[in-house]
Amino acid sequence: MLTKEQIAKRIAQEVENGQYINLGIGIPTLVANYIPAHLEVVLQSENGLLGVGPFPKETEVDPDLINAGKQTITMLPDSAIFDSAQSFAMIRGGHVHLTILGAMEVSEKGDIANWKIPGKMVKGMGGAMDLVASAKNIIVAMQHCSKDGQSKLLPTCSLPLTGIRCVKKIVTDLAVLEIAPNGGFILKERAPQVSVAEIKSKTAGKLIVLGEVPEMQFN
Amino acid sequence: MLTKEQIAKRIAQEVENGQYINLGIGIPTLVANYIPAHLEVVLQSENGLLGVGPFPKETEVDPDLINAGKQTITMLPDSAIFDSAQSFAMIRGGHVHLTILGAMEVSEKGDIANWKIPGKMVKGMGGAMDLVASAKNIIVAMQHCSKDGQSKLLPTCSLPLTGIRCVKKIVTDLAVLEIAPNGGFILKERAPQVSVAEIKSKTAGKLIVLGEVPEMQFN
Amino acid sequence: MIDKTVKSAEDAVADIQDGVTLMMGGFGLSGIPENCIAALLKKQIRNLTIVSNNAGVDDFGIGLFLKQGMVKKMISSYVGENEEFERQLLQGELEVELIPQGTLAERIRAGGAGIPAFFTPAGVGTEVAEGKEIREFNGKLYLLEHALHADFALVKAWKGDTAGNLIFKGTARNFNPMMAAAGKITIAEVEELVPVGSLDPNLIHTPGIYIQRIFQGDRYEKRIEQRTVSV
Amino acid sequence: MIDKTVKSAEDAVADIQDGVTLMMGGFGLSGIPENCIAALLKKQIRNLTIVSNNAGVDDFGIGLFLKQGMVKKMISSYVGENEEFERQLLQGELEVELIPQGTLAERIRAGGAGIPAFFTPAGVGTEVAEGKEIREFNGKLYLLEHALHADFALVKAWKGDTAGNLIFKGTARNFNPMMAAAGKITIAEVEELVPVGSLDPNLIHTPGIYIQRIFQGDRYEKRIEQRTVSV
Repeated sequence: MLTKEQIAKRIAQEVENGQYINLGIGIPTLVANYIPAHLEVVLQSENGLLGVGPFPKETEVDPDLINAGKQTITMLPDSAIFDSAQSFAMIRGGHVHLTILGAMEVSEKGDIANWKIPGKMVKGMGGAMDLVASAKNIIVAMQHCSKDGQSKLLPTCSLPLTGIRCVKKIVTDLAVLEIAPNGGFILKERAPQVSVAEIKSKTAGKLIVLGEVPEMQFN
Repeated sequence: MLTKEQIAKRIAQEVENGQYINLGIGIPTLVANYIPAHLEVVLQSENGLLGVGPFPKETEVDPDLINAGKQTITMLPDSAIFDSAQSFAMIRGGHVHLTILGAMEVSEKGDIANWKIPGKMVKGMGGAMDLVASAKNIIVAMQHCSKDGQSKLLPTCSLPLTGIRCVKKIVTDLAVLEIAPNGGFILKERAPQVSVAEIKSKTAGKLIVLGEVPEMQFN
Repeated sequence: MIDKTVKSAEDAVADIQDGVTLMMGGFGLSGIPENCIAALLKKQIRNLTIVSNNAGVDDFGIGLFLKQGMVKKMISSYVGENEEFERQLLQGELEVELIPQGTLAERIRAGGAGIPAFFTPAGVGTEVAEGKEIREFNGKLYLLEHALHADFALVKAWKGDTAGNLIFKGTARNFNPMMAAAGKITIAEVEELVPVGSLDPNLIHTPGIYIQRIFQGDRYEKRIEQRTVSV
Repeated sequence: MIDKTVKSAEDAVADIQDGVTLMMGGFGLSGIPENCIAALLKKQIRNLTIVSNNAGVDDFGIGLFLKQGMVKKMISSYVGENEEFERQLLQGELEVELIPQGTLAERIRAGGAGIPAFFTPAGVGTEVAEGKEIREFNGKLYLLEHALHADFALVKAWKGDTAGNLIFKGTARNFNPMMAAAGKITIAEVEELVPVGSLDPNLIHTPGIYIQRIFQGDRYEKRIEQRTVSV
């Protein structure tokens, strides 16, 4: 089973040179730490910044410079600031190449639920619905099962949806999976020491296993 | 009969303190010269400038600073530059208080035609359709009759329309007229030495005369 | 030059009454109109409808309005930092309309720009789509969303001149420029009020045409929600 | 940092072929991509669809494309400064779609912003409305207008960095920022190409995300259409 850091590390392997990337809160934020140094990419924060730099030193903290998670951040030499309408024009217009975000549930059709638990959590969707409706490539980072052991990879989502037929790839603590064009989770890679049988038993939606499934590789 | 300068001078009396104003090409541009000095107003140029200043001195000419008529201009201390989408957001959103423009024809309903003569002139409407569809107050500056003596104040326009039911007031070389809510040109003022009878004879649309019609006053 | 200066936050908000719709700039606590908030708190008005991306925290920003029971309805995209908010909502004391952040931004922009409605893909297939017109363009589904307007917009900028031209700083810009254009009356508070001619016309973020009143705020606290530093 | 620099105008336009749709920034002759125009003239491509507010003058700007018979269709708001244009149009050699300037600007913005369609009041009751959906909002009529896209957008800025961040100067900004966002491939030519870090992130007009190629142009003529001076 992968740690959160390992999930982030595996997702970082999906990043391509020259990409503009939006990272959600939680595990996705950690991905920034593992992007190979030879790749030139730009991180977008939907509150109005391209070129998100590292967290500031104590002396550099600026309340006028935060990310979408409200954390203090820094800028980079190629940074640009803009307003919220411009930020989502960028996202909606398909200019952001890759969106990495967390999820509570993903369905075998690529539907995603990550914003609301009826009667329990009413925080709001923030920018998630815009992101999943518009990004060209959406990768979900999440635990394969909930804390009480229920699979989060389902035939259909039980929670209110964030978006439909939008997720392309899922990286969990157990596996890397892709959504098949006609539905189903194609098992692409196993976490080290995790068997196909275990992944199968923990995937409530349709799991598609095509030949030998390799173990994830970490350099 | 008024000269073009006098038409501009009479229209300048309509300007109120604090207004943002868009001036069309031709007579409307002249209005800027007659706005009383005690009024603080801001001129908008739809190619992307608020705070249009006077024409530059020969040494100040800047090809990157033109008005919507492509004339070289200057800025003022309160000027702001923006792009074309922002410029028409301003216009469409009703932030410009007053639009003054020329016309080939105006109908008694307040329709205006000023952009096209079929088979003859195909220059395009520029920003005129956006302006007349959105401005709160539209004043037309024009000659009462065409060069061949035909009235330009008509029951209905014969030329392709620029906008419908939008003109509020018309200042011609003969008269000041307002569009009545149910249609018709209400004669508000006569040019010096011009009779109501003459205006009536030169107005093809319905002319409404309510009591004594005063002469225009110029200070 | 038109001078839009008012003396104080109190003067700026003097005619804001019960039941109005307010837009308030800011993302989290960054770029919020602190001085206008303080002045409104003193007025103790009620039944406000507030359009703001977030709802502040329990003891700062719009959270202070919630605590005093001033708010009837919140129109926001994310309100997750506020326990009082959640309590009022679950008790039925507060109406809430949650809107995808990009849709919220674009609806506000549309309000200022005279666009009554537009199509956007955010929310298709979700509860956000309920009751909305859905249309296909080039094989993709979109929802029809309508413009948002407000009686007053309260925005915060870094620098502003007496004609109302504004420059924002960093990510404190966020929703402020769109809201400035969407308010019937827009009040700008700035950290530094400068004479006209001090700002480069080429570098102005919000042209003065959108601003009806401007004043220099004082004692900006600029509270940080997630102070995150690197070691 | 991502480096989007190309060596020359010729390199930048190398893959622009017959029959593509080009957006070209500029209002009149102000803010037009002079170097890209010159490079395309050398390529002698044909059947172009050009989205540009104006069509240049007979011997400068897009007028030069018209003279060489490179243009199949113009999508513009005002083309009144060009005799060759009028001749080609009246002879049926050229297709023209005339669009109200604000609608043109907003359709281009919509293209870059992922908004497939929106409602606008411009053109209601005129021939512009023919064949378009009309809808009433709050007692006023609006037309449904659709987004515009282009295979390539050619824009001109004052300064730009190697990451594609742009700053425009004066009213040469005009249509350039919206077009930058609406091109599948956007080529920016700048008067001064600077290293990243030279431009204030707070004051950038067009963020680099919209730009695929950038180069420093040379010998900008910046011809003036109406040199009007005060005495």
